[in-house]
Order: sequence, then structure tokens, then C-alpha cells
Amino acid sequence: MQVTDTWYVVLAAVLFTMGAIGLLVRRNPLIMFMCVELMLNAVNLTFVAFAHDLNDLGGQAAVFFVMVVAAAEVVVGLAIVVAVLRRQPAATADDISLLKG
Amino acid sequence: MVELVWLIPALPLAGFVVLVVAGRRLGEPAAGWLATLAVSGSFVAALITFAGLASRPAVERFYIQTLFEWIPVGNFSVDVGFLVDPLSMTMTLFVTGIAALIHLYSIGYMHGDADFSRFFVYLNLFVFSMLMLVLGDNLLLTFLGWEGVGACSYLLISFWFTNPANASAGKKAFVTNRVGDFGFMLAMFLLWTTIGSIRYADVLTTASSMAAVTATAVTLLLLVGAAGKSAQLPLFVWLPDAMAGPTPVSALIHAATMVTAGVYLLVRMNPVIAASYDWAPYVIAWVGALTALFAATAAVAQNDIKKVLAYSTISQLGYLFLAVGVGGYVPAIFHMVTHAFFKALLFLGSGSVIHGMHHEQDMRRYGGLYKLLPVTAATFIVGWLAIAGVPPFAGFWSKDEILAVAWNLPGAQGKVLWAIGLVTAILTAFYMSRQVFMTFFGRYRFGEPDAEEIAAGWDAKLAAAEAAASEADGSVEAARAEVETALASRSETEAALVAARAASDEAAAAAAAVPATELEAAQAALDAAGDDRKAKKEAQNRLKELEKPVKDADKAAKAATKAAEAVDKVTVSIGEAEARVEELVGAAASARSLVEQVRAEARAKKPTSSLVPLFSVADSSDVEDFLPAEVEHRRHHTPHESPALMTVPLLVLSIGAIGAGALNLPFASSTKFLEHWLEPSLFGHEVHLGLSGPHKVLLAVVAVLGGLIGILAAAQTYLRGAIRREGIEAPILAKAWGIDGAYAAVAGGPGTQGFEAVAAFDRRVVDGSVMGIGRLVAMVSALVRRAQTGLVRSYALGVTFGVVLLLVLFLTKATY
Amino acid sequence: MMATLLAQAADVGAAVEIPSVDWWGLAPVLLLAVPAMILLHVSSLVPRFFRGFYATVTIGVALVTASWSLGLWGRVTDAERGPFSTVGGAYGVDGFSVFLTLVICASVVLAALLADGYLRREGLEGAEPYALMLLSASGGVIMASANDLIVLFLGLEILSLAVYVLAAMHVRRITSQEAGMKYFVLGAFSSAFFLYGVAMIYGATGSTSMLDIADFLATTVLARNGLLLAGIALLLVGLGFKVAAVPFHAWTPDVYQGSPSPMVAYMASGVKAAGFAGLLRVLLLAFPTQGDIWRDIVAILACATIVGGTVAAVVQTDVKRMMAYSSISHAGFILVGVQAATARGTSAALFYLAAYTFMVGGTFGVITLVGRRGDDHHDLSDYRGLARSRPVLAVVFALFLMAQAGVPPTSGFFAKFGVMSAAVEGGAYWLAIVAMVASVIGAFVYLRLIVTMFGAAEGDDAHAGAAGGEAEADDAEAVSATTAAASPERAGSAAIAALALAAAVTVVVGLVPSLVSDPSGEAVPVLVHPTPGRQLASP
Amino acid sequence: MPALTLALLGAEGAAAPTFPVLSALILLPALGAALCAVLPKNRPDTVRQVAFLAAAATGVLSLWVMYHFDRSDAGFQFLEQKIWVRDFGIGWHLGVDGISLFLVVLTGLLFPLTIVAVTPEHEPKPYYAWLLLLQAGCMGVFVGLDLFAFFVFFEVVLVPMYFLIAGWGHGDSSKVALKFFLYTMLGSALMLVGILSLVTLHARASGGPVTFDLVTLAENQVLATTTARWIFLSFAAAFAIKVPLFPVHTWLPDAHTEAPTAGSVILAGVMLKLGTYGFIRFGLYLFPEATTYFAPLFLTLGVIGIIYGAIAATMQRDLKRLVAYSSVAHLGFIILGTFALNRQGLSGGILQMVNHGLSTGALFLLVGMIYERRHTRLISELNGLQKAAPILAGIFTVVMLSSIGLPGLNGFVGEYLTLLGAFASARWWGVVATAGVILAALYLLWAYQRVFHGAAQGAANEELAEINWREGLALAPLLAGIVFLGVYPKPMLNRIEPAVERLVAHLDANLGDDFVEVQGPAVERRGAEDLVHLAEEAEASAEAGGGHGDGAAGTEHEDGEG
Repeated sequence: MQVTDTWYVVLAAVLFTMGAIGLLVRRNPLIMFMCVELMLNAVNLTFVAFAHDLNDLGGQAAVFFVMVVAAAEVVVGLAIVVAVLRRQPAATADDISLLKG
Repeated sequence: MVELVWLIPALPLAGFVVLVVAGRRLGEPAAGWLATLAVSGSFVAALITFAGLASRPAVERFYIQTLFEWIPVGNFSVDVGFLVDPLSMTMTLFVTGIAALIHLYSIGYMHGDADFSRFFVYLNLFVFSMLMLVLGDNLLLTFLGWEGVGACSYLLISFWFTNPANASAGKKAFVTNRVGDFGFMLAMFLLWTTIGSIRYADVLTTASSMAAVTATAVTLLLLVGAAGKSAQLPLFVWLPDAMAGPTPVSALIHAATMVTAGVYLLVRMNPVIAASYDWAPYVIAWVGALTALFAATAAVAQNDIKKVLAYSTISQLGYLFLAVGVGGYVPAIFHMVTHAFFKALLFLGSGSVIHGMHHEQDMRRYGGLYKLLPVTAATFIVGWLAIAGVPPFAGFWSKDEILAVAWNLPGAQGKVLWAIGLVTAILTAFYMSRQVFMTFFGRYRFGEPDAEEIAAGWDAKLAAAEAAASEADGSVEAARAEVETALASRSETEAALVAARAASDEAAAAAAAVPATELEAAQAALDAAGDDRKAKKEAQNRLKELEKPVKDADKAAKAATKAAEAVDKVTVSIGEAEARVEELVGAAASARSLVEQVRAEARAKKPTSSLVPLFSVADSSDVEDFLPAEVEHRRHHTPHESPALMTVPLLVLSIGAIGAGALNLPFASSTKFLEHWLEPSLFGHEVHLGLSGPHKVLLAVVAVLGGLIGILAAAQTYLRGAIRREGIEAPILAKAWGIDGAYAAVAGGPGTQGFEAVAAFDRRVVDGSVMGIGRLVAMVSALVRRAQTGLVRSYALGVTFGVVLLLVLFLTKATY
Repeated sequence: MMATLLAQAADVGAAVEIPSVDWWGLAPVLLLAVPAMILLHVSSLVPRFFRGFYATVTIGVALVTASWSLGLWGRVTDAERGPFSTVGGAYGVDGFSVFLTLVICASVVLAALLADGYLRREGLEGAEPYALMLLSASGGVIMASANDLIVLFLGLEILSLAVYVLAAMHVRRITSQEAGMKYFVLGAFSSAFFLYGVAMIYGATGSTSMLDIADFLATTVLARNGLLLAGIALLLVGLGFKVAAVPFHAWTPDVYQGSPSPMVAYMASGVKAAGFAGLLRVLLLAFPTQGDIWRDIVAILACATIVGGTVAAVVQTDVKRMMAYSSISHAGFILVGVQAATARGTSAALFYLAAYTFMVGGTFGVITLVGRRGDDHHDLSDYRGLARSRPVLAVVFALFLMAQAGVPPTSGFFAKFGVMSAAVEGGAYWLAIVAMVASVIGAFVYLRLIVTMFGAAEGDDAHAGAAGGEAEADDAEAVSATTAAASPERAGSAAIAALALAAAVTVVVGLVPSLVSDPSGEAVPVLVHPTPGRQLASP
Repeated sequence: MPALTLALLGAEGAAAPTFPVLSALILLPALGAALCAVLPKNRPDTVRQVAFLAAAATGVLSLWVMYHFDRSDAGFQFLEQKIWVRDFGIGWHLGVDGISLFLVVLTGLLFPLTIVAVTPEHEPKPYYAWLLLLQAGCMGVFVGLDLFAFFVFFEVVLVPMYFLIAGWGHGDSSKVALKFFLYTMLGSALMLVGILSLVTLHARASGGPVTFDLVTLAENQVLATTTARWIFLSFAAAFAIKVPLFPVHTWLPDAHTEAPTAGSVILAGVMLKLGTYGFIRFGLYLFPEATTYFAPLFLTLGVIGIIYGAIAATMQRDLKRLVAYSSVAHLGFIILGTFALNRQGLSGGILQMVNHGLSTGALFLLVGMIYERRHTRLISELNGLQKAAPILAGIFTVVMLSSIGLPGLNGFVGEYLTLLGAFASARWWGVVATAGVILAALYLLWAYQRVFHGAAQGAANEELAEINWREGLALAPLLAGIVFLGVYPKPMLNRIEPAVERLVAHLDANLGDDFVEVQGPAVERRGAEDLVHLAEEAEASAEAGGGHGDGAAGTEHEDGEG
């Protein structure tokens, strides 16, 4: 059976959804953070798949930008998460709810 | 000369303005004189105008003077202008004339009143308004006067505003009149929408071309207005209360001038009445007739001298309406004039009496005043004869004509109306005679306590007796208490006695137990001791020791005897206390019996009805000390005749009351001055009697007889006491058939509740719903707030939800 | 552009085109970004400068950028030269982008003025906040000028990443870090969606360049446009999150409440402006052909945003939170302008953004001052009696609040007026009516605050009737608030300048709206194809 | 107000002014407000003088306008037209005609009087600033001929009034002020949508550029009937709340009661007229068809207002609240007249606006004076005041009678004309409304009786201070106006009528056969000579018919039918 680009797109979609759901269900900030990364990479996969499908390098090029951005996000994100966790170690996402109402 | 008409209202207006500005500075009596001067001036002006008008040929006696355009909008336009014609001239003359006299009178009457100048301010304003009412050349200007006099009457009724009763009387007058004005306004609107103008010149000339239905509507609406102003059924209720105002006001406004405005209006609009359905005028007639009868019956039972005159006025106005209704415009005006004279006279006379009697208005406390107030009495009697329809006094002629016109009406209706009129005439004669007899004749009762006061005395006495009785009971109780305490103390003392006795016996026994030998031995030892101190001492001790019990026994015995004495003392006191109780009980019993006795006496002697014992001096000897204080005051007050300022107007008016009949003597067409004079203003709508001479004479005789019957009946009742009055002065009549009370009940009960309901509705429902919306928003907001949990994952969930939502929204529009 | 580059590189033999770069047009970005980086380095090398050095620099940079942009404005509005695009058409310079650049610069200036005193007060002095602000501003400028979805994404991320840090910047306030954390997680989450949307559109149209997308959609009608629409939906998610549109608004109240007040001023003005810049650019330039589809949906979003934001604000007692919700409803009003998808609508939205920048800048300026040391006096009760203790401050605040309520003669009124007329013109009467009714409820929120400032003892009962259940809570405050707002710290000259500037603009623009409405009228986004670059000879 | 009299009798339309007088009317008080705001806090007297001067100058200017008003010109005068916001077609377009002229004058005169009459209890500086701003706003509403400008001013007035009530009111005034603000804002919010729809649709339909110019919009009617009706309703919502009409009136009693005296005076005297004026200028003029279509509805609401307001007033325990409800009733008359859609009704309505401004303004001043002295407005607390303060009582009586509608005082003329007009074109509404006249007497006289009559109880009532010269000075012009307009309203009517005629003509032009102005038929004036003629005829017929005997009455009636 022939593996078409569609498979990749679908796979990417599944990955993306997993990432999204993961962010919704996990409490650990770091894990949630990884889920976001998963989502971004799912998008990358989509890009590549489409690029291949369209026979256009643009999509593949976009991946580079996304990677850079993701890296930057990691830096900032970790910084913030760490800052929070330093104050209240072993805090889950749900413990951080001073602001509400 | 006719051109001077503007002066007639201008002078009182000027007087008003001056008094408003400088009235307080002028003070008494200057302010009064100024006002009087102004009004007399306008009377003179009126005379001049009259001369000018009279100098013209009969049919050309119309003159319109336009000062300026008042309210011009589109097709609607009214001027401030005057219509001078015989009708308005007649009114103007007697209004200004009588007003001038009453102003003069008031200077005397209001003497010493704190608000002297304010009174004349209002009075001048009133005259001005009244003249605008009469002279206005359009309905709206008449309405201006109409409301103006209403306002003045409001101000004057509540002139002595510190008394709440006066205040509410004024309010009542204004509001009731407003009900009538409602009709007046609608009539104006209707006229304008149908014939495009409310100027008399236009209305009167186009009336004949008006559709009967419209004309009828206008007539009836005007009737509503007239009924309000002229206190006809069912809007009469304000007039009796209006008597709260100073008496000159009652005379001027509520008898002579303002209240006749309604009649004036109807006469003025005679072409419209003529253009309406046949039955329309009869409505007027019936309203008048019924009012006349009704008010006359009410007047019979009034004790307040002014209330009698008030109901009499209502009744007489009813006569005027009756006359208008049956087409007798001339008799209406004729009677209006004569009535103005004698009713003003009567009111001023009553005022003079009140003034002389220390502002006492209850006729039951009058009597025999003709000696004390000769002038007042004489003039009052003239007025009485006039209103009672005794020839040749003025009232006779005018009233007679009205009855004749009523009789003249075709069909049974006329006869019925005539009969009602006749009965009314009899009643009128009766109650007026009653008033005169009660006031001026009979015994001088001012110093006497009247029935009610005696009753009050009895009540006071009874109260005193009961107080004494209860006091006696009280003291009995006290005494009993004493006895109780005494008994208690006796038992105590007795116990003490028993104890004492026991003790003494004991002691005696002990004493007896000591052997005499030892005693002697001891004595001997003492004697033997001699100089030997030591032995002596011992012996003495021994002796003491032996004698001790004896001493004790003596002591005990003494104590016992004391106790016995105490017991005796207590017993005695008890006896005394019981004796006192006995005697107090007796006293109480007598007190109570006294109460019974007083009660019995009261039952026997206390006057049950408020009717005055006109012939037997009410016996107040038993309750002398208990009578209300004012009786004392009255006894020390002697009525005095009023000053010339007040009596002169009385004399002048009485001349009118005697001679005014000459205006329109029925003997020949040539003697019917007033009829000829008024003819042009009536445009031939006056009904002319189709009765033969004898026929008329017969009617006149019947009328006179009626009057005499009334007078005689009154004399029998109030001078000779041959007829018992209880049957006549029924409470229901005193309450004027309870109509006013019914109104008050409705207004005070359902009326107020309804209004309150509306106010509550406004608060709760209308405003409540508004605030409710606000609360709703707040509640929703609170819910939304709860959704903001602060949990980042729930926010993410929200975002996801948004994603799904948008995807759905977009993809539903997608094509596949 | 890189895409095309690589594409050519791929098939051998063809000439390679180096896209021309118009540095003048690109300058604003560089003018903002480069000094920011320099500032970072310098501050780490040189320990101390004179007070307010960084603020001064930042403001200077912003002003330079602004004046440069004014120059560009002259160029793009010039008849024969007109708007242009560069870097292979990936970066477009037109009235729209220049206008928004100016707005963003303005917000930077305001925020910097407020930040100066604030940071000193809170002992947080340093170059970082300013540098970050400038960086994020450059990101905003990129978003305003992006002609390529990828570039837009870049701009978005540059903007956001800096702002995440700004939010979390107040190291001593736990809430500040919580705010940063939430903002970051949700921001990343949503930009992932955005990016996925870009991918889908790429898949559907074969390009990420708006030029190509527009051309493609103009020439071909997709038989199956599911992918495309899904992509647009996801783009809306990402951008809707940035502008805080319901239902992507949940972060706003928390972040606004937690973040340092001056930074909130920047977020509410600059970031919002950038977000709308992206939104308008994408919808109007790339997908005008899909207008019939997205207009209604944006309208729904607008309605939900207005109502949601307004209603939620009614019972708030924390002023920053209140203002956060109000900013949500303002976003809704701007969306009303967006959904019209007409020149009038765009210009109205731009006007609104410009006006709102100053209103909200001033508002948070006052909040900064009242917040006092520790930045935590934001309860309604802290404002009671402000009119007595600090009359001028109170009056100015009242002015900003009235402006937000849309009461004439303020810029706020005309802003609402503009978007409403756009809506009516577009036939969206229902939306207009809903919006106006909501604005009345909004007025309650602002008036409640004014009542508290001016009201006497019973001032706060003012809303007790309307805000039923809240009454007791506020009475409780009334008790605790005896000494409240006794003395907010004296405003530094910078803060005064900021407030004065904001107030002046709010009033003047309210009286002479054409000052802004004329430019905003000309500032419509356009797509211009790039001038061909020079050819590389093939090896 | 001799000045007023002079100006009323003034020159036949003197030369048009060379400077923008209407802008001056708006800007003068605005500048005064600014000046008050910047003056030092510790110099209350200076502030007060400045405020008075600014307000008075505006008043004088308004009189100047009236003096130079060309009574023969039905159109707008003193026109000013400048571009404000070009691409929205918004202009600074001002002008007055007979309809707005006297409201301008009223606004010009009432403010200085209130400044003279009452001094704020605290913080005079902002108080006067707000007051002057309010004056500017009201002026703007009355002279604005551009929908945008009108709306702006219509909204602007809310702010100062809000602060006046909240800052200087009694009771929980801030709550009340909030209610007032939101309630009125809700109305104008709907109106804004209406305005915008009108403008855009008009531009679309006429193909012309977008314009907010009232005259342009009104003079060429291009909207579809139903559309126009909807838009009219959106306008009507705003005006109905402002007037206020029956179901949406409840903000008024609260606002009136809690507001400071000056606030109540202005609110009743000027601001309520914004609604009624709006109905005429922006309802009738802009939407002739819709107005006639909805006339029955508003007639009914007006009548309800008259009766309902009067009944509610009767039951009030608070004197100020009573007067407030009386306003509801009075404005019912104005609405009645407006929607009678004939000259009498409209002119009466406009006249009544001014009258109500004078009478109710004076009433609120008086109630305020009583409040200042007694610190209570509860009727039950007051009694027998006439003894201690006869002059106060006298003035109160006059004002009360004018408010009751006593002929010879101003209240009557307007009331009568509105009723007349209503009776002509909407008979049964007119009849019911006339019944309201009875109630007016009831509640005011009753209140007067309870407050002024009877024996004074308690020292406070016994020793009530008589009015001082300052208060007298403030009241005198109002009294003068009350009397003058009652006796000689003609000059005013003459200036109002051309504009009203033009309005009616406008209705006619746009509705054609669907509209006919209903008024009494035109008659040629008869005079005394006609009466003489009639009398002669009567005499003749009497001789001919030998008008004697029983038949006489009958015959009379017959020729009556003919």
C-alpha cells in the first residue's frame, strides 16, 4: 500500500491534536510546554508534507523559521516557568491561580 | 361715552396693582378707602357708559371695543376686547354698584384685621375679574374672568388661612369649579372647531346656522360650567363651605355677583340654546328647579346664620336656572338683580349681626336682637320680606315672573316646574322667617347656655360625681389595707406576750428555789464579817449570787406586763381601723348613690335634641358650675350695633331691596323697562307670556299666599311654638340630604385608595422593572465572573472551544 | 521570499533572482530593533547612567522611528510614488502599515514615560524592559507590514515573546510571574494554532505570500475550500487571541491584573494595535474574495466580544481587571469596524486604535500612580475620595473613563461613532444596536468608578441598586477603605507628561476628529507587487 | 424681564449679524466654564462673579438674538455653516427659527437666574464650571442644525448634569445620577444608530454625498416608508426618555428630587425640553410620514402622562417630588400639542415649553428656598408657612396658579392652545386631557394648603425666614415673564407661528393627501354691526310672527333648527 502525502498530513494532524490535548490534560508546566513544542513540530511536518505535495520548497523553508521561533520560545518559556517554579517548587499549573474572577 | 368702557375694569385693576405694591405701607384704613374709591370709580364709569349706550336706538345698543389681539394662532384668534350691550351693561352696573357698597362695608367689617390690605387686594382683583367675565367680547376672555373670580374666591375663602377648615373650603371651591370649567373649555373647543371662532359677535350671529346636535352639546357643556360656578346640582357642594370666608366676601362673591356668572353665561349664549334641540333648555330648567327645591329644604334645618343664607342662595340661583330653562331670560336677569340686592343685604346684615355678636354664628344663641341692633334688624327684615316674596318688595315681582314663565310653558311639564317653584317659594318664606324670628325676635338667649352646652354641663357634672365616687372607693381600699396590717402586727405581739409570760414563770420558779436559810446565813456572814475585808467580800459575793434569781424574776415579770400592754394597744388600733373602714364604706356608698342620682337627673333633665328651647328658659341651675367657659364670656358680652361704615351700605341696599321691583313692573308693556332694555341682547329668544291679565293676577295671588303660608308657619313654630320643630329640622335636612358627605366618602375612600394604587404602581412596577433590568445584568455578570477560574488549563480549554467553534462556523460554509 | 529563492536554487540552470531590499522602507523595524539590542549590551557593559537614561533613549528611538515613518507617509500617500513592497514583496509599506507604526510608536512613548517612574519606584530599573518594549514594537511593525504569512508569524512571535517577559517582569510580585506564565502558555498555544492555519492555507493555495494567495484566489475558484477555510479559522484564532476577542480573551483579565501597570498600558495599546494590524492585513489583503464568509463570523466574534467584555466588567472590584474587561469590549468595537470590510470600516478601526491607544495609556497611567509602591492598590476602594486627595488626577481619570464610555466631546465618542457608522453602512444594524446597548452597560462600569472617586461616603452604594448582589461586598470595602487613596505617590514629571499628552490628544481629537480621521481614511492596506530584483548569472 | 419685553416688541428683523452669534452663544459659557476651572480654589466669590458674568452675557446675547430675529422669516436665521469632519459629511451648522428662538432665550436667562438664586453648599469652583458647561450644551442642542452636532450636544449635557446631581445633590444622589445618566444614554444610544442609518441610507438613496445636515436630510425625503418609521422610532426612544413620556419617566422624579436646586431648575426648565424640542425638530421635520403614522401612539402617551403624572403627583409626600411629577403632566400637554399636528397644537406646545420652563423653574427655586430654610422637603414637616413668610407664600401662589393654568398667567395660554389643537385634530384625546386640568388644581392646591395654610407648628415653621433680596431678584424676572406671557403672548406667537406654518406645510408637501391640518374653519370677523343686524331681524320676525303666546318658545326652537 502506497504511503501518500495525505498520510503525513493526517499524522501531523494527529500529533497536533495530541499536543493540544496534552496541554489540556497535563498539570506539569514543563510538560504542557513540551506539548506546545509537539504542536509546532506537527505543523512543521504538515509544511513539509504540503511542500512535497506541491513540489514547492517554500513550505520546507518555512520550517526553518518555525524551528527558530520554537527555539526562542523555549528560551523565554523556560525562563518564565523556572522563575515561577523557583518561587513555589513542584507547583502544578493548577496551583497557579491567584488571579481569577 | 361708551368708549370709556375700558375704564370700568381698568380702575379696579389699577387699585389692585397699587395695593399689591403699596398696600402694606398704606395700611388701615387707607388701603380700604383706595380700593373702595377704585370700585366706585368704575361704577361711575359704568354709569357713563350706560348713559352712552342708552342714548342709542334700542337695536343699535351693541358696542365692541378691541384693546389688543390676545392669542392669535392660525384660524384661532381672540382679542382682549369688550362687548357692551344691554345685558353686559346691566350686569356691570349692579356688579360695580354692589361691589362698591360692599367695599365700603368691608372697611368697617375688617377693622383691626392683621391682613387688612391683603383683603382689599383680593377684593379689587375679584371685581376686575368679574368685570372681565361680564364685559369680555369672547368666551375665552369671559373664561379668564370666570377662572379669575374662582381664584379670588379661593383666596378669599381661605383668607383666614390659619384655620384648616377655611383652607380646605377654599380648595374645595376651586376644584369643584374646575370640574365645571372642564365643561366650559370643551364648549369653547367645540364652538371653535365647528364655527371657527369663540368671539361672541361670531358665535351669536352664526348660532342659528349651527347643527342642532352641536348646539345642544355646547349648551349642555356650558350648563356643566354654569352649574359649577352657580353651585347647582350636583356641583353645589362648595358654596355652603365657602361661608368660611369673611362675610363681605360671602355677600359679594357667593351671593350677589360671581355665582350669578353661570346664569349670565347661559343668557349670553341664548341664540345657541335656541338653536339646540327642544329638550336641551328643559334640562337647564329641571336642574334649576330641583336645585331650588333641594337647597330650600336644606336651608330649613341650618343653625348657622350664614349657612341658611348659603342654601337660600343656591335655591335662588336654581330659580334663575329654571327661568333661563323655560326661556324667561328677562325674569332671570330681573330676579338676578333683585336677588343681588336683597341677598347682599341679608348677608351684610348677618355679617353685622356676627360682628356685633362676637363672631358667634349660631342662631340658637341669638334672639331678641332687634332691640340691640335696630338698624341691622330693620334692614334685615326688609331683605326678609323681599326674598319671601311679599309685595311690594323687589323679590315679589321677580319671583312672580319666574313662576309665571314656568306656568307659561306648554304642557304638564310647565305646571310641574311651576309647582316646584311654588313649593320652593313657600319653603323660602318659611326658613327666612325662621331665621329672622330666631335672630331678632323671641327671648334674648345670648347669655344663656344652649341645649348642647347644658348637655355638656351635665356630662361634666356626672364626670365630677363619678370622680368623687371612685376616690371614695380608693380610700376604702386604703383603710382595709391598714386593718390587714394591724391584724398582722397583733398576732406578732401576742406571740411575744406568750413568750414573755413563760420566761417570767421560769424566773419566778428559780427565785423560789433559793432557800431562805442560806440567805439569812449569808446576811449573817456579812454582818459577822465586820472589818475583815476578805471575809466581807466573800459574804457580799455570796449574797449577790443568792439574790440574783429574784432580780431576774422581777425583770421577766416586767417584760411580760409590757408585752401585755402592747397587745392591748394593737387591739385598740384594730378597732379604730375597722371603725374607719365602716365609715368610709358608707361615704363611698353615698358617693355612688350620688352618681346614680346625677345620672338619673341627667337622664331626666339633660337636653336630648340640640333644638333650642325658644320659649322656655332652659334650666341650667343644676349644672351652673359645670357649664363651658364661653357661656360665661357671652354673659359678660353685650351685642352692639355696627358702625355707620357698615350700616350705611345696609340702608342703601335695603332701598334697592324695596324698590328694585320697579325695574320691571308687569302692569303694562310700558312699565317693563328691563324687558325692553334687554330685548336686543336676547335676539327675540325671550319667551313672552301668553297669559291673560287675570290669569297672571291669579298666579301672583297664589304666589303671595304661598309666601304668607310660609311666614305664618314659621311664626307658629318659632314665635308661638304651636308647631313642634323636631319634625321640621330633621338631621337629614341639616346634612343637606347627605350628598356632600357621600362625595367626601367617595373621595376619601375609593378615590384616595385608587390614587395611592397608581402611585404604588409607579414605584413598584414601572420603576421596579427598570431597576430589575439592572439587577439582571449584575447577576449575569456574576455568573460570567465565576467562569473565570484562574486555571490556565481551563483557559486553554476555552481557546480550544473557540477553535472548534470557528472551525465549525467556517466549515459549515465550505464546499466539498 | 526565501521560499522563492530556494525554489530557484532547486532547479539547476535557471537564473537566480536576488530580491531587492528597500532599506528606507524597512528602516522602522531596524530603527526599533537595533537600538534595543545595543541598549541591552551597553547596559550590561556600563553599570550606571543618569536617571531615566533608558527611558529617554527609548522615547528618542520611538520618536525617530515615528518621524521616519512620517517621511514614509509622505512617500506612500504621494500620488505618483505611492505604496510599495520590498524584499520580494514579503514586506509591504503602505498607508496602513505606516499609520500603525505611528500608533505603536505612540504607545511605546506613553509606556516608556510611565515605566520610568514606575520602575524606579519598584526598584526594577534597568534596560531590559525598554529593550523588550522596543523589540516587541518592532515585531508589531513587522506585523503591520507583513505581506507574507510567515513574516506575519515572525512578527507575531517577536511581539509576543517580548511581551511575555514584560508581563513577568516584576520579580517581586508573584502575580506578575503568574501573569507571564499564563500569557506565555496560552500565547504559545494559540500561535501554534495560527501557524497550523498558515500551513493549511499554504496547502490550499500553494503559497504563504499574500500576493500569491490573493492572485490565486482571484483567478481560481476552489472546488473544495475546506482546507482554506479551516486555515482562515485558525488564523483568526491566533490573531483573535492577540486582540483578546471572546472566546480567546480569558488570559486578558489575569494578565492585565498581574502585569506591571505601565506594561499593561503597552499591551492594551501597542499589542492590540499590532494584533489588529495582522488581522486586518490578512483578511483584507489575502482573503478579500472570501469576505462573504468571514464577515459574518467576525461580526459574531465582535458581538460576543463586546457583550462578554462589558457584562463581565460590571461586577469587578479590581480596577485593573475592570479595565481589562473593558479593553476586551473595546476590541469588540474595533472588530465591528473590521467586519464591515470596507474602507470606512478599516479607517474607523484604525481611528479607534489610535484614539484608544491614548485613552488606555492615560487610564493605566493613572492606575500606575494610584497603584503605589508594590503596585497592588487597585481595588475600587483605593479610589474612593480620590477627587478630594488628588483632584486633578481624578478629573483626568474621569476624562479617560468618559472617553472610554464614548461620551462626547472626546476621541472615544468619535471612535465609537466611526465603527458604528461602518457597521450601519455595512447593513449590520443588529450589531450596531447590540453594541450601543452594551456601551450603556459599559458606561455604568466607568461611572461606577467615577462615582467612587467623586462620591462622598455613600458613593459606592451608587451601583448597589443596579449591581444587586455586589452591594454587600462593596459595603465591606467601604469599611476597609477609610484611608484608601489617601495619597498616591506624587506623579513624576514623566508620568505627568504622559497623562497630559494622553488627555490632550483625547480631547483635541474629540473636538477635531479630522486630525486623525483624515489620515486613517487614507491608510487602507494595499498589495503591491515587488520591483524585480537583479539576476544572478547561473554558474 | 423688561429686557425681554423690549426685545419681544423689538425691531422688525434688524440687520443680520456680522459675527457668528450662535457660536458665541455656545462658546461664551464654555469659556466661562474653563475660566472657572482654572481660577484659584480659595476665591469662591470671584468664581461666582465670573460664572454669573459668563451666564448673564450669554443671556444678553440670546436677547440680542431675539431682538434681531426677523419675525417675518419662517426659515432659519443667523445661519452658520462650516465643515467639521469632511469625509463624514459632518458640519458645524447652526441656526435658529421661531421654534428654537425662545428656548434659546430661556436657556440664556434661566442659568444666570439660578446662579443668582442659589449658592452651592460646597466646592463652588467645579459647580459653576459644570453649570456653565451645561448651558453651553443646551444652547448647542437648540441651535444645532447638524444631526451630528445635535447628537454631540445632546450627549454632552449629560455629563455636567450628572456631576451636578452626584456632587451637589441630596440623599444618595450618586445612585440617582447614575440612573439618570444611563437611562438617558440608553435612549441616545439607539438614536445614534438611527442617525447613522438615516444618514447612510439617505446618501445611498439620494446618491448624494453623506451628510448630517438636518435641512438637507429633511427637505428631500428619499427613505422608504417603513425604514423611516423604524428610524423615527429610534429617535423617538431617545426623546421619549428625555421628555419623559409615561413608561420611561421614572428617572425624572428621582433626579429632580435628589438634584441640587439649580440642577432641578435647569433639568425641568431646559433639559426636559430637549426631548420635546427633539420631537418637533428631529421627529416631525425629519420624518413627517412616520410622525403622522405614530401620532396616535404619542397622543395616547401624552394623555396618559397628563392624567397619570397628576395622580402620582397628588400622592407624593415630598414637595420636590410632587413638582417633578407635575412636570410629567405638563410635558404631556406639550406632547399632546405637538402630535395634534396643527398650528394651534404646535405653537401651544412650543409656548408651553417656555411656560413650563418659567413656572416649574420658579417652583423649584421656591421649593429650594424652603429646603434651604427648613432642610426638609417632606410636606408633613411643613405647615402654616404663610404666617411667617407671606411674600414667599404670595409668590408661590402666583407661580402655582400659573402652573395650574390660570388664565391671565402664562401657563394657561400654552395649555389652552395645546388642548384646542388636540381637540380639533384628535378629539377624544383632547377631551380626556382637558380632564387633567382638574387634577392639576387638585394636587397643587392641596400641597399648598398643607405647606402654607393652617397654623404653623414648631419653631422652625413659625419663624421661617422671609425671602431675601437676592432670591427676590432671581424670582422677579420669572414672575414678570409669567404675567407678561399670560397677558400678551402675541409677540411670541407671532415669532413662533411662521416656523410652525412652515412645518405644517412641510408635512403637507411630503404627505400630500394623507395629511390635512385639522383646525377650526376660517371665518370673517363679525362686529357689533352684525349683532345689530341680528337684533333687527329678531325684532322684525317678532313683529311678523307676533311672537306672543305659548307657541313662542316653540317657534324659537324651530328657527333654531333651521
